[in-house]
Amino acid sequence: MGNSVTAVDATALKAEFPLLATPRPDGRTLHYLDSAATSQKPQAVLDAMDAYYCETNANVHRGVYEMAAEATDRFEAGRTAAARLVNHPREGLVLAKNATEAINLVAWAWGTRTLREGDEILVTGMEHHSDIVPWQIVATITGAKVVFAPITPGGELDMDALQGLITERTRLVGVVHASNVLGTINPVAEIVTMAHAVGALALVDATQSVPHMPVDATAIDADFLVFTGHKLCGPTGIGCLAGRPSVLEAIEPFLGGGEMINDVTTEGSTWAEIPLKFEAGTPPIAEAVGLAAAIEFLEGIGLDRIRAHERELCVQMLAALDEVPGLTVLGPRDPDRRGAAFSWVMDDLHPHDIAQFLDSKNICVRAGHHCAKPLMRVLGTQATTRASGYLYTTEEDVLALRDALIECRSWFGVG
Amino acid sequence: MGNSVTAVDATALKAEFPLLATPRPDGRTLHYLDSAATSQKPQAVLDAMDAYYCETNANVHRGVYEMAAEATDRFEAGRTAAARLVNHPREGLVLAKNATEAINLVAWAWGTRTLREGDEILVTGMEHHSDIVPWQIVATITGAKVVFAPITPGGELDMDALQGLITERTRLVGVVHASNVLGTINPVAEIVTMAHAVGALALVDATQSVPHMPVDATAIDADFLVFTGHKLCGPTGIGCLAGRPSVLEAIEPFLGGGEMINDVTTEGSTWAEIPLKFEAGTPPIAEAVGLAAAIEFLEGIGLDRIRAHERELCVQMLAALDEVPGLTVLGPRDPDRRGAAFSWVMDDLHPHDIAQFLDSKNICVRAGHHCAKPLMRVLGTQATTRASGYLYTTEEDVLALRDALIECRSWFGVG
Amino acid sequence: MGGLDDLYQQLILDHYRNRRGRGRIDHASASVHEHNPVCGDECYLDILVLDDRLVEVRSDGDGCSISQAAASMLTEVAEGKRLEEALETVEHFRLMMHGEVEPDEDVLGDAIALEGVAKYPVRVKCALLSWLALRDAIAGYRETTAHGG
Amino acid sequence: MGGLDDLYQQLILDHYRNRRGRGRIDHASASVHEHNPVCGDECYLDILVLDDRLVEVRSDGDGCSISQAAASMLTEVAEGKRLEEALETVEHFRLMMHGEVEPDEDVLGDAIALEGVAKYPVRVKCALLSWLALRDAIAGYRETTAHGG
Ligand SMILES: Cc1ncc(COP(=O)(O)O)c(C=O)c1O
Ligand SMILES: Cc1ncc(COP(=O)(O)O)c(C=O)c1O
Repeated sequence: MGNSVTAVDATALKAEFPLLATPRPDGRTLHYLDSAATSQKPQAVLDAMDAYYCETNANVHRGVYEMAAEATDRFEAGRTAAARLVNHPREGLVLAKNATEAINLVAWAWGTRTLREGDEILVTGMEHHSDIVPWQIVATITGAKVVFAPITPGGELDMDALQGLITERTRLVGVVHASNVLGTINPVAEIVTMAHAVGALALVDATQSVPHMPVDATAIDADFLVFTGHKLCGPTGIGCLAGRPSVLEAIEPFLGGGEMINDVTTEGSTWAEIPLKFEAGTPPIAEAVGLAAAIEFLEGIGLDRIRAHERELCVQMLAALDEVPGLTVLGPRDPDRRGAAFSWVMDDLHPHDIAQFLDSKNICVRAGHHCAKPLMRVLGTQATTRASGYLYTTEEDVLALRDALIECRSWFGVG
Repeated sequence: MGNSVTAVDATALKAEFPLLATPRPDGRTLHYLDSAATSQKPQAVLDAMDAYYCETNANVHRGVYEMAAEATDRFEAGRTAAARLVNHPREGLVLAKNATEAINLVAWAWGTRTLREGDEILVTGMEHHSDIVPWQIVATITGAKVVFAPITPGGELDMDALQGLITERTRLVGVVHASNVLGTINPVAEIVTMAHAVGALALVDATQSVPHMPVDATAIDADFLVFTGHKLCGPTGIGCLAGRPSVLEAIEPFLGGGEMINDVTTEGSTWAEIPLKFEAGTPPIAEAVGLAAAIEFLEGIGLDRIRAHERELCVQMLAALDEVPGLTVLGPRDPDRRGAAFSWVMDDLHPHDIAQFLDSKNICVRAGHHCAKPLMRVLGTQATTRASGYLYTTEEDVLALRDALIECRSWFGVG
Repeated sequence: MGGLDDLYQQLILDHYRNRRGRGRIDHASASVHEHNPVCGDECYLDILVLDDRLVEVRSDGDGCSISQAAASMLTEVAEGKRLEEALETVEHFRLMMHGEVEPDEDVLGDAIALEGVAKYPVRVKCALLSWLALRDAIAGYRETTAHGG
Repeated sequence: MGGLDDLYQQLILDHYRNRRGRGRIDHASASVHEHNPVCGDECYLDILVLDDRLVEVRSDGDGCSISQAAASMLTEVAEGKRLEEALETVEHFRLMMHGEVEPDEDVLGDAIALEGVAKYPVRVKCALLSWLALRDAIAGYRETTAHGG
């Protein structure tokens, strides 16, 4: 795949991102290789939010005056864009504050009211804490159990073992689409089918896939698919839950307050239609406007072209990291089976020291457990160093990383 | 009170708010009288957020590289500012997505795990849905009961009745500091003392007070005090829970995910210290930066001066509304007992029609139930029209409203 | 104030001030009570059906001029129509409110004057309140008679 | 790269490469196991107390150069100190890490070389890990002996 689509021109794209286009205070170029933590923002996104605040800032949904109607339109355009991005029906697109809240919504609203002792939630051994801890919390409350599906030494899901763990006790299967540590892309549609075969629900954490490749929620057919704004060129403060409308309709609400009601009396309340039923209080309005701008920006480039670019980046990155003595890359090596997040361990050097050294070269990478401590234990390490790319990452960034890593070894005297 | 402090110069202040400083597309002046729904934003707030995104955008708390440390500093400065604004210890200041989430945090994290059949949550008859519906939801789950304290015909709390309803069954008392419908300022410190006397917790919804007057959370001594960023010149997407640290420490977490953990294993997890224990996932980073800028802006002016200005506004507004035939203002008339939100009913004219007519004069007011349907029932109406002011509201705005209301009557032919 | 005049056409203000078909029906074939979540306005709608035809339509409740005028126009337009025809009329009105159809005066009668409401999303709910109540009332009627016989 | 040299002073790299006081104590008076939530690094710390004095301090576990050097320096500085004195030293070190005290080499020994870490908030946790473990170990020791007798 990939080669029929022209990759993006990452160097040219940098110009659209003010943080990347401007030299650092010390005059040098920044090599931002931490997009799996959060992406940089194009000027168009900042402009859209500023325009919202300067032209039509008002609270949404109930204002009679024109400015409030215009604010509502711009806000709802964020929902429309998010639904379009993942090919999902609009009424199933709930706006949350981040991907983590979106998963917690499912865990609390559905889980606490439904799970019983003996029930199992199956998650994979490469989940982010956001798809582990909510289930542990709800399991503690309800008596259900969280089960972890093993991963192979190559950093992929063990599909046979996974199949074996999906039983009639399984009530929900949670799986990450693209691992934020290993880069691994998981066969989520297949896993959703396995979950549905036993009558379990399926949740796909698409936080690391939606920004980087075409993702079709309708084709994946999960009951819940989550992603987050700040990793796809959008602002902080907004995340998305793409839920199957019939399932969302059946679940009682989560957060209560303004917007999500139909009627409130001292005796009790009734709920608004989905998706508003799950959106209590003043929503992230400017953030939805920024999200729409980010999605238009990505669509203008083409998610398939971004994916093609990152496929090339995989080849460059693996070749570059292979040149560094004592370095072991984790996760799949096949660029068709992985995204642009690369974790490694290095003989005799701790990730903190590596990241600190790289920072002195204006290279931003992440060191630590990447919110995936269970996975770290499987990998037999406490921490890794991770470099992660995006549509604006260039071969120059990759080569700067390689050179700095080689220099790092001699600087710390580990040859 | 009030007269010793010089009120702000609202006309001059408008210049700092791009939306108010710029004429509308039709060239006319906007009279924005919907600040109780959301405030306008000064340029300084937009600049701070843009600067964050352009200079040091990175995910917070764990990044080794300098830009991530700088992002963390700017983010945490938002917390510091919010804590300072209400005179609350920093470690008790939890950042949520809005005030509604902050209340839900208490309801779900504390309520679902603690409340039992026979327990009562006491809220007042003038609460916003955000301080009603979360308790109704949690009551349904736990079997507890939500009790409503009555209000007087003058739109104030009936303190004797309230005292009578606080019993040994009461587990939490929820009270709004300033009503978003009536403007009424409630004696929250006194009510907190009454709650504590029976061993109940107290929650103060300070959403409509914190933006408008000095609020001292330490003096009020509530266990929880909430407010929201977008109503105090800050961005959407951020709200605050000022919780008593010892209480927050005792409560199990709410949302699970990244940031809020100490350790995660497949067997279970342990939690971070407060306040991070309650902040799962990527927080509203740019929003916290904007919040800090908003708070600095307000502090630069002086909350006491803003309050003095709004006190004057009360006098002007009541006088102006009194001139309109057939109009009845709801809530207290004493400017020392009310904030700058004014609701009214008008003979033979529906709030929607009033608001629509006012919009044609570029006057923005809100019409509806204002997320306080139980209060509407007590007031014997379905809906009111509400005009609400802030530090940038001028006498000119008030007079434009008066004139338009008078004209409105003849336009609709109701004399 | 072209916008305002456009929204509040004379015909609308006239129906608002002199509301037609206001009231309840004692032995209604079906009754519906709806409310507008935005403002809390309530709407009661009663229908009397004979031989698959709406012989009487009455509506009650308070509300803004748009919702009152819409209810008034509805009773005029709907009375005498066969149920299927009435449902088609409601659907035509609904599509007009969402700007998705060229409105037909022959179908809508006076209610065509409400076309301008479509530009005001919050007010669309006001206009639709009684019309959707009629849809629900017909559905409710059909359900009872289906079950009854 | 002044910043980097400042952070990683020669003395630090030396302690990192030749770590002092590494290991465990068989019949320790108190043992503590801490970890750094940021990176997951683990730290074991054992103390042997005699007559209110730290006669032996050993630390084990993997980690970055800062955490390893800090542990190494700690064992050197702490050994031989009376418990109260050791706690004061830890407190002085903690304050230095938060930039709240003028560091005193007489108190801190080699650990004064870690002063530059204070500028790197994430790394402060690395440096403090073993030092706070000592504080906890002493507290634990005191609790057992208080309860024991
Ligand atoms: C009194 C009161 N409480 C709570 C809220 C909820 O605030 P938010 O929508 O920011 O959660 C509001 C505003 O809508 C309010 O006026
Ligand atoms: C795989 C994965 N899931 C979930 C999250 C959580 O996203 P957020 O922090 O925006 O809630 C992240 C990012 O931190 C992630 O990488």
